[in-house]
Amino acid sequence: MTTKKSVKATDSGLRYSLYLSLVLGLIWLGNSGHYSPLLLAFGALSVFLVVWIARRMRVVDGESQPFHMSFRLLAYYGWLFRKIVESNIKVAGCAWRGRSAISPVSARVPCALQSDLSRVIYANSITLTPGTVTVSLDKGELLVHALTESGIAELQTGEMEGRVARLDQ
Amino acid sequence: MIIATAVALLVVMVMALVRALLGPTIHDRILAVNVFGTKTVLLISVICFISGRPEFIDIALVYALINFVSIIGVLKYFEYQGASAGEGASD
Amino acid sequence: MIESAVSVLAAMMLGLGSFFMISGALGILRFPDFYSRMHAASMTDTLGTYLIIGGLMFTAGWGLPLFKLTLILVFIFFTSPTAGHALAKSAQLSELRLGGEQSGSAKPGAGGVHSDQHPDSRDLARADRV
Amino acid sequence: MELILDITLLSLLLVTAVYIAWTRDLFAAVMLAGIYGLLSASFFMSMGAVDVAFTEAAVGAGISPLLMLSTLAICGRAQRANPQRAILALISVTVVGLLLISATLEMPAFGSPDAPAHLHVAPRYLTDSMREIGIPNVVTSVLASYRAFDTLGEVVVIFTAGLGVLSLLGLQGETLPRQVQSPMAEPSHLVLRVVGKVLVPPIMLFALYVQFHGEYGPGGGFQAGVIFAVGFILYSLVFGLDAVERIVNRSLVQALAALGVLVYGTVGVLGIVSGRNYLDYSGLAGDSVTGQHLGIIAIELGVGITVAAVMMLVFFVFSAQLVRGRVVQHAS
Amino acid sequence: MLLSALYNYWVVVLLMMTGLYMVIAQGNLIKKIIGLNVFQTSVFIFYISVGKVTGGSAPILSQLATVYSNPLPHVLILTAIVVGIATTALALALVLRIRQSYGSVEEQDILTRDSQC
Amino acid sequence: MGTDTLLGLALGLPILAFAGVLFADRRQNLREAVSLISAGCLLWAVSLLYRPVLDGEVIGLSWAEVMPGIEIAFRAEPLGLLFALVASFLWIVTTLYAIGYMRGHGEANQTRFFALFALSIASVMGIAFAENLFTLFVFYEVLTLATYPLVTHAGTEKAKAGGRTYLMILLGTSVGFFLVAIAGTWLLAGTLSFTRGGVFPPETGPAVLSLLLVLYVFGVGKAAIMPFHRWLPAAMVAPTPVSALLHAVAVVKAGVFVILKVCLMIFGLETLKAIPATTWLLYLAAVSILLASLVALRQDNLKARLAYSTVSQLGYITLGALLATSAGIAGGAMHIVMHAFGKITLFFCAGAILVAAHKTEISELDGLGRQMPLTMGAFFLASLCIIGVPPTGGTWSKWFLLLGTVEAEQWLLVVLLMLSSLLSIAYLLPIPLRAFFPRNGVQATGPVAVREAPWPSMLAIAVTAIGCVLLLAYPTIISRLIQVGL
Amino acid sequence: MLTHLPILQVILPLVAAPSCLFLQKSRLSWAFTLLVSLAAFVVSALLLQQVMSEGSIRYSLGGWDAPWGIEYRIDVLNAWVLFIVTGVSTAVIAAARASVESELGASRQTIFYTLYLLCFSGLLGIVATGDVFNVFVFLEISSLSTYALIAMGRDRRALWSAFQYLVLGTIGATFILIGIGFLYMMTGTLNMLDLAERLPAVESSTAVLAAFAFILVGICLKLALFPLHLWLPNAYSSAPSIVTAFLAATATKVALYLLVRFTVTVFGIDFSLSALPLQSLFILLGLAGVFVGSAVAIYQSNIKRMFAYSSVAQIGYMIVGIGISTVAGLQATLLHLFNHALMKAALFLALAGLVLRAGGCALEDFRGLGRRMPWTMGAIAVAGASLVGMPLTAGFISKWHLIAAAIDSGFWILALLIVAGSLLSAVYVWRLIDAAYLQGPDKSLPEQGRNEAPLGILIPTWGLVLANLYFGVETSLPVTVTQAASAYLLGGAP
Repeated sequence: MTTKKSVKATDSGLRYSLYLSLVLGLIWLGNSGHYSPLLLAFGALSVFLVVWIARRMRVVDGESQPFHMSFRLLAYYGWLFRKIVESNIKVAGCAWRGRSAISPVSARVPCALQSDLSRVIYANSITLTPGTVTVSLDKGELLVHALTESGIAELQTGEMEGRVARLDQ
Repeated sequence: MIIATAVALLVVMVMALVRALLGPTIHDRILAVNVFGTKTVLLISVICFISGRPEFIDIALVYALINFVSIIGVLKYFEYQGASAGEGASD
Repeated sequence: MIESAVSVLAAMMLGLGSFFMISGALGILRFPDFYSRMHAASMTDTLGTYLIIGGLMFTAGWGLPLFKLTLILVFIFFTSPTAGHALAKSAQLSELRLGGEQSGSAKPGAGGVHSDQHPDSRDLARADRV
Repeated sequence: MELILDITLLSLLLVTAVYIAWTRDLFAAVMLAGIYGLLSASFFMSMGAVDVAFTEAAVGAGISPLLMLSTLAICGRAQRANPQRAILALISVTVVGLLLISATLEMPAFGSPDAPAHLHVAPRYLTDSMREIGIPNVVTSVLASYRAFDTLGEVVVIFTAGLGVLSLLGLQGETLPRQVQSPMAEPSHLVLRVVGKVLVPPIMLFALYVQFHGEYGPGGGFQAGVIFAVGFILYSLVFGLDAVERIVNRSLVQALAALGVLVYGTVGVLGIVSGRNYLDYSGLAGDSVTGQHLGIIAIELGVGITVAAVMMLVFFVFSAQLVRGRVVQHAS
Repeated sequence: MLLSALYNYWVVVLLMMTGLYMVIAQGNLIKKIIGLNVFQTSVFIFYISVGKVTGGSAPILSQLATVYSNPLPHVLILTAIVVGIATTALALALVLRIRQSYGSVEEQDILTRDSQC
Repeated sequence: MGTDTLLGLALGLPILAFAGVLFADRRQNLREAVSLISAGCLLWAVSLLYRPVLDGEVIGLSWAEVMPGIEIAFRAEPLGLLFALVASFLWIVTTLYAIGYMRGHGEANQTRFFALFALSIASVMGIAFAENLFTLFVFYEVLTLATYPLVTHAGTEKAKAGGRTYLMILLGTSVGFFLVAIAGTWLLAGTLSFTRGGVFPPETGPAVLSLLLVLYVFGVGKAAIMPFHRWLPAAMVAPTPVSALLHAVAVVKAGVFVILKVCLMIFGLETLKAIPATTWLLYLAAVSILLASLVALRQDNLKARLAYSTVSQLGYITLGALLATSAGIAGGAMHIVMHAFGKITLFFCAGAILVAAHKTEISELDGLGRQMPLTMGAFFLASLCIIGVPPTGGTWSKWFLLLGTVEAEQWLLVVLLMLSSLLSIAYLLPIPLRAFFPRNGVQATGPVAVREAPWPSMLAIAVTAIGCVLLLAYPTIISRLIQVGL
Repeated sequence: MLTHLPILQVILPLVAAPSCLFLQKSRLSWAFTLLVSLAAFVVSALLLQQVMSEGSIRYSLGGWDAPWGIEYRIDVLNAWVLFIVTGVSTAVIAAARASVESELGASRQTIFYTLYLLCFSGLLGIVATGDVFNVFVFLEISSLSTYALIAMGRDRRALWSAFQYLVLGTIGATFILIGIGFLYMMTGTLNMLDLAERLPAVESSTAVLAAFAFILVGICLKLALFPLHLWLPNAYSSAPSIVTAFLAATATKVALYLLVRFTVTVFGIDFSLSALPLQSLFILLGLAGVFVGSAVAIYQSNIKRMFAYSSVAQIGYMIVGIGISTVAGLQATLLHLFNHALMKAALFLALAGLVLRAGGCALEDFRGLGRRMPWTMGAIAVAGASLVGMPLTAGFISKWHLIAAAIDSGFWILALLIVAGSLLSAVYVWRLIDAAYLQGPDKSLPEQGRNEAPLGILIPTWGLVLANLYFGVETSLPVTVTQAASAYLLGGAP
C-alpha cells in the first residue's frame, strides 16, 4: 500500500469516524419508523458501538468513506448509469440473437490510476457495464473479459479511466 | 403488473435453477446461485408489496447481504482449495 | 391524475425490468461458456434489478419503504460487481484459465477458454481415482 | 396469486431436494442446499411467516452452507458411488411416507380458517397481546413473553452447540500459525478489501437495528445475532482469521456466549425477586406493560449476544481448522 | 379443490422421504447431514403451512390487515430452526474430527478401519 | 432364658462361628476349637427349645419388613426344630471328622472350608426356623452360594465343571420355578407364612394349584427330583467332609424339608389330596427312586454309588410328603433323620477308606475288612439303616412310609417300595460283605496290620453308627415331635 | 421460596452451566458442579415430599396460565424421576474428579463440567415440564450435550459412536416434532393436560394415530428399545466412564418417563391400547430386548460394552412392565426405574475406578481383581448380584414386583420368561466374579500389590452399593411412592 495514503489516514481519522457515524445515523433513522426516546437512545448507542468496532478493525479510512469525492462521485455514477443502460441493451440483443452474435474475448487493459480507491471504482464500473468484466487487477493493468470486441475497443479509448482519474484530484 | 413481475421472477428463478442443476463446471453453479440469490431478493420485495405489507423489505436487504457473504465464502473455499489442492486434501 | 401517471411509469419500469430479467436468464442458459454466461448474469443484476426496484419505489410512494428500497438498491449496486469480479477471479485461478495471458493486445477469437468440454465430470473422475 | 407462488416454490423445493439426493458431487449438493434454504425462506415469506423467513435466510442460506463448505474444504468433494442399504432405505422411507400421506387425507384443509389450530390457543395471542404486552409483533411477544421459557431453551441449545464444537475442535493447541496471511489479503484482492471495508460497518449497524426493532417488525435477538456474526465473518473472510482474532479473541467470545445465557437467566430470576413467577416481567417496572417491554428487550439482548458469540465462535473454529489443514498441506 | 388443499402436505411428505432416504442410504457423512437438514426443513414447512390462514397476513399487528395467520407455529419453528443449525454445527465438527482421526468420511471406510484395529 | 432369645441364639451362633473362624484364620487349633464350641452351644440351645416346642409354645422373631405383607421372620415349630436338631448334632460330628480328615489329608485353605461350613449351618438354621416362604427362599439362596466354593474346593478343572453344573441347576431351578411359585402363592393366598392346614382360599382352581405344586416340586432343586438330580453326582468331586455336609447334613435335607413344609403348611393335606398333579408327581418320585437305585447299582466308584443312593432315598421322602396322609408325612420326616445318620456314616467310612487305604473304587475294597474292621463294621450298620432293617432306626421310617402308602390305597406304590428296598440291599450290602469275606478266595495270609483313619474320624464314625442303632430304640424323641407338628 | 421449587429444580443447573464456564480451574468447576447437583437433589427431595403430601403442583411460567403460557406440572411420577436423576447425578459427580482428570486431561475439564450441567438440566427440564413442545426443546439440549460428552471419549471410536447417536437421536427428535405438529394441528394446544382433554374428540382420525405412532417411534429411539438400540452399546462403551455412569442411570430412564407420560397422560391408556396393539407389542419387544441383550452381553470382552448390552436388557424389563399395563405392571416399571439406576450407576462407577487404575476394562483386567482391588470388585459383585436379582438386594424387589404383576394379570409364561432372562444376566455377572475371585492371577502379569481405586471413587460407589442393599430390605420409600404414582396414573386415584 502506498505510504502517501497511510499519512492521510491518521490525521483525519477522527474526521472519517465522524463521517461514518453520520452515515450510520442516517441509515438508522431512515430504517426505524418509530422515533420513541428509548429507540433513539438505542440508535445512538449502537452507532457508537459500531464506530468503535470499526475503528478497532481499522476499517475507517479514506477508502471506506470517500467523502472527499462524494459530490463528483454522484455525477460520475449518473454518467455510469447511462453507460450501463447502453451496454445492457447491446447484451440483451446478443442474448436474444443467441450464440452466433457473441465473440467473447479477453485482454489486458493498462490502468494508470494510483490510489486504490480509484482503481477499485474503475474495476467495479467495468464490471457493472454488463458487456465487460474485470477478471483480475494487477499492478499496472487490468485483465478484462468482454462479450464482444466492441466492448474492449471502447475501454481502450480510456474515456472511463479519464473520468475516474478526474474524481481523484 | 406486480403480479406479472412476480411470475417473471419465478420464471427466471426456474431458469437459474436449471442452470444450477445442469451447470457443467462448479463456477456455473456458483453463478446460478448468485443469480438465484438476487432474484430471491426481488421476489421477496415483490411479495411484500403484493401482500400489502411493504414494511417487511428489511428481509430483502438481509437476503442480499447473506447472498453476498455466502458467495464470498464459497470463493474463499476455492482460495484455500485451488483446483488441484482440493482433491489432494480429500484422500 | 399524478397517481395514474406514476403508476403507469411504475408498470412500465416493472415490465421493462422483467423483460431484461428474462433475457438475462435466457442468456445464462444459451451462452456456450462460463464467462459469457457471467455477462448475461451481470446484466440481470444491473438493469433488471434497478428497473424493478425503481418500479417498486414508484408504487410505494413517499415513506419508510422508499428509504428501505433505496438502501437495497445501494447495497446491490455495491455488491453485485464485487461478487461478479470475485467469481471471475476465482474461476481464473482454478480450472477455467483465460487465454488473456498473452500480451496486452486484444486477441480476437474465443481466447484460450476451453469451454465446452464438461471439466466438471473430468474433475469428478480425478476425485474418484484418488 | 398466492396459490401459484406457493405451488411453484414448493415444486422447486422438491426438484432441488431430489437433485441433492441424486448428485454425487458434494460441492453441488452444498450449493443446492444453499438454494434449498433460499427457496424455503421465500416460501415462508409467501406464507406470511416473516420472522421465520428472516431466520431461515440467515441460517439456511447463510451460515450452514458456509460451515458445510469449510468442512468440504478439508474432507474433499467426492462421494463414493454406491449408496449401500439403498433398498432398505427405500422401503422404510416409503412406509413412513405412506403412513404420513394416509394421515394427510383427514387433515383440515390447508389454510382453512376454522381448523382447530386457529381456534383454541392462538386467537388470544392475536387479540390480547397488544393489551397485555403492547408490542405489534405478536410473534416476538409470544416468543419472548408467553412462551419465554422455550426461547430460554433455544438459547441454551445454541450455547450447548457452541460448547460442543469448542470441545471437539477448539482445544487442539491454540497456536494459530501466525505467519499464514489469508490469501485474500494479497494485493490482487483489492476490490474485495475496499468493498469489504465499506460494507462491514453498515452490516453491523443493520444487525443492531434488527435487534432493537424486534418488537415492531420482523427481527429479534436471534436474527440480529446471526447478522452481527455475518458481519464479523465477512471481515474474517476478507482480512483473515488472525485479524479477527486480534479484535475479539476466543476467550472473550466464550465469555460473551455465557454472558448472554446468564442475562436471560437473571432476567427470569428478577421475575421471582419481584414476587411473581419465573420469567414474569410485569414486575420489572411500574406498570406491567412497560415491565413486559423492558423484559422483552433485555432477553432479546441476551439472545442476540449469545447467538452472535456462538456463531462467531463456530465459524472461527472451523476456519482455524481450514488454516491448520492448509498449513499441513504446505508443510507435507 | 383437493389439490390446493393438501398439496402443501404432500410436498412436505415427499421432502421428508427424500431427506430420510439421504440420511439412511448415503454413505458419505456430509451427505447424511445435508439429508438431515432437508428432513428438518420439511417439518418446518409442515408447521408453517398448518399455521397459514388464507387471506391472513403476517402476525404483526397493524392497521393495514385484520385477518392474521396463526403466530404460534412461527414461534415453534424459530426454535426448531435454531435446534437444526445447532445440530448441524455439532455434526460438522464431529465429521471434521472423524476425518482427522479416521482419515475418511465414508461410512464403509470408517467401519472397516474400526473393525481392523 | 426366654425362648425367643434361645431362637435368636440358635440363629446367631453359626454366624458368630463364621466370624470367629475367619478371625482365627491361620491358627489351626483356635479355628477348630471355635467351630467345635459353637457347634456344641448350638446343639445345647436347640435342645433347650425341645421342651417348649413340644408343649406347643409359640416362639417367634421378626427382623425386617421388606414389603407390606412380606417380612423376614422366624418361628420355632416342631418340624423345623427336628431338622435343626439333626443339623446341629451332625455339625459337631462332621467338624470332628473334618479335623481328622483335613489333618490326615493336608487339604489346602481349610479356613475357607470351616467358615463356609458355619455359614451353611447358619442358613440351614434360617431355613429350619423360617416363619414364611420369603425368609426360607432368602436362606435357601444363601445356602447355594455358601456351598458353591466348597464344591469347587479342589480348584481343578473337573471341580470347576462340577461346580458350574451344581450352581446352574440349583440357581436355575430356585430362581426359575421356586421364586415364581412363591410369587404365585403370595398373589393367590395373600400371605406366605406357614399355617397349619394350608394357606390357599378354598375357591382357588385345581389347575392353578397343580401348576403351583409342579413349580414347587421342580423349584426345590435341592430335593434332587429326577430331571434336576444331576448336580448331586456332579458335586461328588468335593472332598468327603463336604460331601457329608452336602448329602447328609445341610443341602439335601434342606431340599426335602422344604418339600415337606410346603406340602404340609402351604397346601395342607386335604387340598393336596384334591390336586390332580399330586398323583403324577407321586409316580415321578417313585420312578426317580427306582431309576436312581438302578444307576447306583452300576456305579463302581464308591462315592458315586452313595450319591445316587441319596437321590433314591430322597425320592422316598418326597414320596412320603406327596402321599398326603399323616403317616406318609411322619414317615418322610422320620426318614430325614434316619437317612441323615445312615448316609453320613457311609460318607465318613468312604473318607476313612480314602485317607487310610487310598482306595475309591468298590472293586478294590475286597478284603479291606481285615485292615479296617471298625470302618467296615460301621459301614455295614449304616447300610442296614439306609435299607430300613430292624437293628437300625431306618425300619421305623420305612414302616411309616409303607403305612402311608397303604392308607392312601396306592397299591402299585407299595409294590414299588418293596422292589426299591430290594434294590437298595443289592447296591449297599455287597460292599461290607465282600470286604470281610473276599469273593475269589484271596485270603490275606497272616495278621494284617490294622490301619484305620486318624482317631477323630474314627470317633465320629463310631458315634454316628451307634446313633443309627439307638434311633431304633428311642424313636419316641422324634415321633412325639412329629405328632405335635402334624 | 417453596412455591418456586419446580422451576428452581431446572433453572439451578441451567444457569449454573454458563457460570461454570467462567471458573477456569478444573478443581473449582468440579466442586461447583457437585454443589449444584447436591442443591438440585435437595430441591427434588423437597418436591417429592411436597407432592406426596399435597398432590400435584402446577407452576405457570411467566405468569401466563396453562394453555397459553408454558406450565410445569409436577405429580408423583415427575417428582419420583426427578429424585432419581438428581440422586444419581450427585453420586456420579462426587466420584467424577479423579476419573475425569485421568481420562480427559487438564485442558478440557471446565468444558466437560459445563456440558455435564447442561445435560443434567436438559434431563430435568424434560421431566419437569408440562408442555409438549418444551419437552422437545429440552430433549435437544440434553441430546446435544450428550453427543458432545460422548465425543470426548479417549479413543477415536467415541467420535464415530457419537456421530451415529447424533443421526439417530436427531431423527428420533424430529419424529417427535412431527408428532407434536400433528397433535397441534388436530387440537390447537400444546399443554399436556389440555391435549388429554381435547384428544378424545378427534381420536378417530388417522392424523392422531400417525402422531401417536411417530411420537412412539421417536421416544423408542431415544429409549434404545430393542430394534432401535444399535447406538447404545457403542455410545456407552466409548464414552468417558463418568459419562457412561451418568447416562446409563438416567438418560434412558427419562425417555422411559416420556413414554409413560405420553401413552398414559396425554393419549390416555385406553386410546394407546386400542390404537396400536401396544400391549403385545411392548411385551414382545421387551422380551426380545431382554434375551438378545443378555445373550450378546455374555460374549462381550469389553466389560463396559457388556453392561451396556445389559442395560438394553433391563430396559426390556421396564417395557414389559408397561406392556402389562396394569397398576401393578406400571408400579414394577417405576420400581425397576429406581433400582436399575442404583445398580448401573454403582457398576459403571466401579468400572471407572478400574479404568483409572488398570487403564482399560477388558475381561483380562478382571483376572485376580479380587485381590488387587478388593473394594471395587466387592462393589461390582454386590451390584452384580442386585442386577441378577438376588434376594435382599434392590434388584430382587423389582424382579419380584414384575413377576407378581405378570402372574396377577395371568401371564404365567411371561413370569417364567422374565425369570429366565434374569438367569441369563446371572451368567454374564458370574463370568466377572469367576475371573476376579476364583481364577488365580495369571502368572505372566507381575504380582502387583493392592492398588485400590482412589477414595474419591470408592465412597460414592459404596454409597450406591449400600443404597442397593438398603432398598433391598427397607423398601417402604420406593414402594409407597411408585404405588401412589401408578395408582394416580392408571387407577385414576387423586
